[in-house]
Amino acid sequence: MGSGTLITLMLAAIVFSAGGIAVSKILTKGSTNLQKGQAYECGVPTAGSAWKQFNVGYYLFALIFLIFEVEMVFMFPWAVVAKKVGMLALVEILVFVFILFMGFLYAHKKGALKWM
Amino acid sequence: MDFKDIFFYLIAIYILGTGIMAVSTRKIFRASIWLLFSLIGIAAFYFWLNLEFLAAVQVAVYVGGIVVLIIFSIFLTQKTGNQMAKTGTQQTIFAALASLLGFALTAYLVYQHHFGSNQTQELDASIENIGTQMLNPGDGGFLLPFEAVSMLLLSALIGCIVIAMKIKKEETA
Amino acid sequence: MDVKVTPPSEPFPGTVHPTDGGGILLSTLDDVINWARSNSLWPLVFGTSCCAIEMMSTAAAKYDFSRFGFEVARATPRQADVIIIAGTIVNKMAPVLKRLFDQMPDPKYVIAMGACATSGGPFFYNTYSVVKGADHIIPVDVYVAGCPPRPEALLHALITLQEKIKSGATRDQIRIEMKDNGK
Amino acid sequence: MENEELIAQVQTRFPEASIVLGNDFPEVSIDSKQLLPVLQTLKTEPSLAFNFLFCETCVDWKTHFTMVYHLESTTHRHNLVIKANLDRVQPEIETACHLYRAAELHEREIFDLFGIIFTNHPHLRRILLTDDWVGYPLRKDYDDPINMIKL
Amino acid sequence: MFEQVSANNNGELVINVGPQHPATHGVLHLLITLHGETVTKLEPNLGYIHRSIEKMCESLSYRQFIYTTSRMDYLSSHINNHACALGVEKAMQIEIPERAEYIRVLMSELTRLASHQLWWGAMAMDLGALSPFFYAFREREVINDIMEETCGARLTMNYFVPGGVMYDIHPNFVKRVKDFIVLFKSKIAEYDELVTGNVIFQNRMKNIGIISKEDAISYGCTGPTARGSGVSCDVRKNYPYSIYKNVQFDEVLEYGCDAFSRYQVRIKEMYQSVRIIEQLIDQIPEGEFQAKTKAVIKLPKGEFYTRVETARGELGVYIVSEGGTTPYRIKFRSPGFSNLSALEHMVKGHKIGDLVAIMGVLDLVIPDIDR
Amino acid sequence: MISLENISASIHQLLSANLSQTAVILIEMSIIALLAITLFALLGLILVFMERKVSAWIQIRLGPNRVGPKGIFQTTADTIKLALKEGFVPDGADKFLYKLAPFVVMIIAMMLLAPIAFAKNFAMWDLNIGVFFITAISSVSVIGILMAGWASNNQYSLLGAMRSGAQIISYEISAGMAILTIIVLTGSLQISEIVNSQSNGWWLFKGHIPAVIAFVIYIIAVTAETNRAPFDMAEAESELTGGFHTEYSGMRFALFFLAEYINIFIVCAVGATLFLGGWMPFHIGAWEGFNHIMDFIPSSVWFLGKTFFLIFVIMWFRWTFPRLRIDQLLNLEWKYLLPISLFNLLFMTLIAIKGWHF
Amino acid sequence: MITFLKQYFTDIYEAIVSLLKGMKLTGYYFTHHKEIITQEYPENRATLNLPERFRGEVVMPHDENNEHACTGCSACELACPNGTIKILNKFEVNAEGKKKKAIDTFVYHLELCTMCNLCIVACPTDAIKMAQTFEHSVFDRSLLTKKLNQPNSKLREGIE
Amino acid sequence: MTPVGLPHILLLSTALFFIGMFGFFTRRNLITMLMSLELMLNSVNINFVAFNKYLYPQNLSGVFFVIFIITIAAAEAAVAIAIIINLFRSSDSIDVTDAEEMKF
Ligand code: SF4
Ligand code: SF4
Ligand code: SF4
Repeated sequence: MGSGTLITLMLAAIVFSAGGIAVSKILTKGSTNLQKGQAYECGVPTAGSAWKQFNVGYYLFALIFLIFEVEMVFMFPWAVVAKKVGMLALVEILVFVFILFMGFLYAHKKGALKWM
Repeated sequence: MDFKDIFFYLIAIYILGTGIMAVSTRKIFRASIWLLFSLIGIAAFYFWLNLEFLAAVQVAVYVGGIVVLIIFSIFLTQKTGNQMAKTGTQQTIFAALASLLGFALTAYLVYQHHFGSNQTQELDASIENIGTQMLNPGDGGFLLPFEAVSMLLLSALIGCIVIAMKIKKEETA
Repeated sequence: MDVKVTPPSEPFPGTVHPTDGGGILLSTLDDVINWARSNSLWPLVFGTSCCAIEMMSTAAAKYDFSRFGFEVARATPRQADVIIIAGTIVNKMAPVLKRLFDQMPDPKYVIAMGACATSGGPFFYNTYSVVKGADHIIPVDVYVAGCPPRPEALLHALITLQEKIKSGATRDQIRIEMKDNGK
Repeated sequence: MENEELIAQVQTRFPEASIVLGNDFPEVSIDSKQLLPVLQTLKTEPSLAFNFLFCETCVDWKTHFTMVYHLESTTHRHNLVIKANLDRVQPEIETACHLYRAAELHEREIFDLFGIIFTNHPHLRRILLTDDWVGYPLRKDYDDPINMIKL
Repeated sequence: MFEQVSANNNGELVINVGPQHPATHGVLHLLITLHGETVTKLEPNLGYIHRSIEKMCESLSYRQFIYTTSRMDYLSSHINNHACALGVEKAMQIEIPERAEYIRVLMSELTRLASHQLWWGAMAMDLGALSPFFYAFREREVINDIMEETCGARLTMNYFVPGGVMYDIHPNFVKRVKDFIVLFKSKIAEYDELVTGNVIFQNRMKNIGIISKEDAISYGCTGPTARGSGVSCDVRKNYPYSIYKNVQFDEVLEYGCDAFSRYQVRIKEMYQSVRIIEQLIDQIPEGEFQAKTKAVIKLPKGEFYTRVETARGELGVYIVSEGGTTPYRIKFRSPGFSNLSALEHMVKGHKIGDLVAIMGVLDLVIPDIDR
Repeated sequence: MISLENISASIHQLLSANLSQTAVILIEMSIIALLAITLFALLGLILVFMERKVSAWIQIRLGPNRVGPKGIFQTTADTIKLALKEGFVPDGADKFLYKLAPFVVMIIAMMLLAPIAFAKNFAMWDLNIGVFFITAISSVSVIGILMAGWASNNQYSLLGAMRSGAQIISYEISAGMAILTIIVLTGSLQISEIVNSQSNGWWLFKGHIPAVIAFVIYIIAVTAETNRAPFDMAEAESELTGGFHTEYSGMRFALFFLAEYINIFIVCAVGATLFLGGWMPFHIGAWEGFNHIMDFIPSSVWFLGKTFFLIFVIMWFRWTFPRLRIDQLLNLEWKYLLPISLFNLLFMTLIAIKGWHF
Repeated sequence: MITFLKQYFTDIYEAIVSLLKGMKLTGYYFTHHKEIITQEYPENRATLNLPERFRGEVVMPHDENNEHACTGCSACELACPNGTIKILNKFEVNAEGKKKKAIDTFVYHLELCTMCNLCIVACPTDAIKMAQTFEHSVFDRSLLTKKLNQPNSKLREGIE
Repeated sequence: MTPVGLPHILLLSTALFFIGMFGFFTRRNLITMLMSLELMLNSVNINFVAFNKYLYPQNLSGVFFVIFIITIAAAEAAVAIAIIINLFRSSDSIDVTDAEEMKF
């Protein structure tokens, strides 16, 4: 068992999806025309490819997220033993969270969490 | 050779293959996707080593975080459709040679050295164990690094914000 | 009008299907396919004018075309099966309509709803910009007259389309058949 | 302000304009070159304060075009119609869209359907018809044998 | 070495919204330029449903041309017909019977209700709430049934004719309208519960699409769009036609200038419409429903401008007559056309999501804009 | 009473009695694969049908009722239709990634099924970091969406994908915090242990107010994480037409569709496990008779009942609320959910350590 | 700080209350199936009675002798705004040997008709009326062009 | 073949390390260079884990090191990308050669 299950499930997913796609490949006839393969944009021709440089402000959130995600990673083992370790665990995590919360507050003060 | 070994070789091939694709493909978005697969392969390797926690951390931080961040920054700074310019042949050859040489040297070293196998005890990397050690202020505990990490993260956060906000100010100005 | 009639449930068609030779499987499969297609017609969100309001009424609670499985209106032609031309098509819109139709994956069906889409309707004479019938642009499977057709009429059109799909006939076959019937 | 009073007021400001009381509103006929100054005065003069251009259109009289501007004052609640005749061969008039932003789309439409050139208009392009359309359909002599089936 | 990002391409996207887009309620085509997700430029491209109604009307008789107007702003078809009928009547100086006037105003207000209901549902759908659409249509269907019983059609009624109305109201009409009013009053509370009071909705509506009073006037906005900025522009109040001067109702004005106040104007207008209907429904006088008119209508030479208040704003019908049986030129001053011109002003600097919300609250009917 | 646990155990015994180790593993694996696929397909059909009926009833209409008795074959017809629809690749797309994306999403959805305990002693792999595994793996699905959006070479897709990327990663934190709140109480990440720790009551009730807050936060966060309305920024029909799957058609679209529903199922299953006791029957303190009756209901029914209840709640959200704007959505996370869940977690720790919970 | 927190929590409280209100409403409808107003069209065909004024299509009623009331005066054709009706007349020689105009074919383009009722109003003899049929779906639009007078039908006696 | 043991794993990590290095040398784009760097970091992680697992199973130092490295990698990536984007905004390019000319 163990990680074999994961591989099995992965294979199952692949078989399932590939099977479905294969069935649709076999059983359907498509038609072709000049406009079919073009990108759909509300029914009018698009201006060039979509693969150009974007200007989206999401990356700042991704930055901050990354920091908190790492923090969360540390909290999982902590959470598991917190009850056993007792008060010490609380104190430790308080320090940990407090320091990070400072960062969070800083981000907030600086307006980094506001939408650009 | 039992199942476990076969799996190891499969994982190794997978990691290396996707790794090579990651550094050699010329579409930058694809490069990031290959990198992602390679990282997932490493997570699989940790699974293979029965280090589930590490594997999950690898997936969560690398795949869920770093790669997404990289992809965002790609969108932000590149015309993702274009192919990246080819590196000069000379440089490629030089880099390939250097890498191969380095690899050969290290591989030779690894081959020469006989590691004293110490398989008397199974590594107990269960999450409880990790947690206990992490919160242990005494010897062999990792409390200090644990708290230091928070400082690191804090400084990283502040650093990012300072840098990023500099842009924002410029933009609004 | 609130007489509750339990709708006749459509049986799953993949049952016994006596044909001689090896035709059993194939014709059964075809039946299943046509059954599935006819019962899951996802319309494209497409409406140009007044008829679109009646199309919305048909989607709304009182007439509710979701009973037939049509409610999954898709905004992108890639996932739609049927395009209900609800409203006037003018010259400027014609290429767009054609493009939308072209971009739909097969199989695809078209319903021309209302006088405008069937023939230009009120704007047939003395207008310089109206297409006199959507079938000048894309092939139409079912026409429904009215200005606007009432929701029941649209439902009737959908049922007609379902019948057509179930019979598996193509547009040409139907046309020939109608000629044979002397219509 | 009653219509008579309004007419008198406007007449004193623009002596050269001819003013009649139409079916609904007083109608001021002006020279097409005078349009902008007239509109400017009508809009800024506090006792007139025609700040709302609620309709702008054109009529093809076969011999000439007439631009028709319907103005209203939202403070005084009086209305006025400005008319300006344009040459049929080369219809040109100053745009009103810097005074009344509503005029922008209206003028594009008029350009589209009548072919009247509005000088200084920021983007005078076809709006309703396709860009490659030939002719100006609302002109009386417009004929399109392909698209237009006459009853 | 590696590809340079050209300076002019500073991450701006040009995206087509429409002609086939769920949020444009028809076939409006907007070319928007995005900086990130913020709209920096918006350019409407009309004409995808330009049906040349004005040209067509030049060859239709005065009796006939009214019916095309119900295809323009099909959501206030009665009111459109009303405008045309009024124009013809004014030109011909026909006195129309009291009863017809009452019926007309009742029908107009019912239409306004139905139109606002549809707007409410469609707007909620734009914002991603799908159920309000169905609740709105439930009430709308009741109105439709009432209309159908009297006028014979559900949407494009063609019920008002020069001189009155086509036929008398159905005997059930009064009772059904009264029932409807009772029903509607109980249901409109649901509207508030489900949408107006909803915190998500309020956050999405407030402080977007701001247009000041001066700008609204300058852009020629009318109807709820302008009244949300505090511009008094209700034709029913300012230039009362038909019997509107005899009924008690308030012109709804809000001063928030944002999308939410426009929303509130419409919601409150529904109450006002109900109020008007309540006043009139019991007092429909007996008598003729149609004045005697000649079979062929000829208008005297001249120009006639009629304005009415549709659900979207001021509709003007400008008839130029040469004295024949057909109009020489007809211009419909449609409310949506001017309201649309203010769209860019409202949307600039907001997100795509806001664009959808602002358009939803503008309640554009594209065939009315394109004609 | 037949229940799943016995079946799986007896199968295992039967097999190992007759066959070699390797064969047993292989056969068990294939059984698992088969089960997973069936479960997958079945869940997809049921959930889509449920969604349509729920929406219909909320919207005072009947919903599908003509295909098969009461319309239950409706989604079957839809699936067959989708499978038989031409699935084509746009010309401008990155063909490889375009085709790969649905697989990624599917694989993730499938792997997430592994640690879920469907009944007593019945999980595919009850691994010791169960909950963390789910948190970690589910964050990969954002890559699938980004891939699909980018590969389509369509501006709408790309915008939708980026939105959903930002959204999913943001909400992961508060979902994680909510989970941690319960982990503090259970002291284990293993699903079976988490369930066992609730044998004397569900954490939702035992954990005082912090548990309730955590529950609410969890539900909100997972709704956002699965891209469901009111957080369906990625698809936002009225804004971005189809979002990241605008260009997908036929079976590939069906796979996205399916994966979305499976993801909903999984997050709800986790929610049920953490807060509502998984397959544990509902017990009330000292009511022996009542408890006994409750025990009589099979554990799988309990589990599925709770999960479907949560799914219903999420559907209920969808058909009630308008969509948030993207900046409000991120605001909600960073301004409200994250600080609250952080403090909630600390509070819960205090409770857990002091033993104030029941 | 305190005011900030107070504001913060009242915001949350109010938001939750407003959301719950909405959910209560939808929940009510979910559980009360009697509110469902769907009419099942193809099944309720038998009971479906449309208002008698509903305009579905123009028909020409014929009585049992296969007689109608249309004199062929073309008033409807003129009244119709979009040329839906075409009257083709013929000259009949009646018993007294007088030539008389009579209708040959009453062509009615259902696909063009907008159900505006103008023709009905215009008709002096009430020969045509609106029917309540609405199931006009066809596979081919040429089927929508109809001939309203039945073959061999005649003008009813006494109608001028 | 010998059963998989420490040397095999070390070979794997070495190979990965040099793949990363190859990328680092050939790429001129800061983001791709960062990606190569991540590969190298990961190969180091593999080593840590392998040594821990095979040579010193009695304690957990290797595992902890890996966790900390991942943490640091995350922090590093975040800061690096912030800098890269900053760089890009000011010079419209993220080529290293361009970056060298920049003065901070
Ligand atoms: S058929 Fe009639 S209702 Fe339909 S779009 Fe045309 S004019 Fe409008
Ligand atoms: S109903 Fe109207 S459109 Fe139809 S035939 Fe009669 S007049 Fe013509
Ligand atoms: S139907 Fe009536 S109006 Fe038409 S031709 Fe016959 S008699 Fe005349």
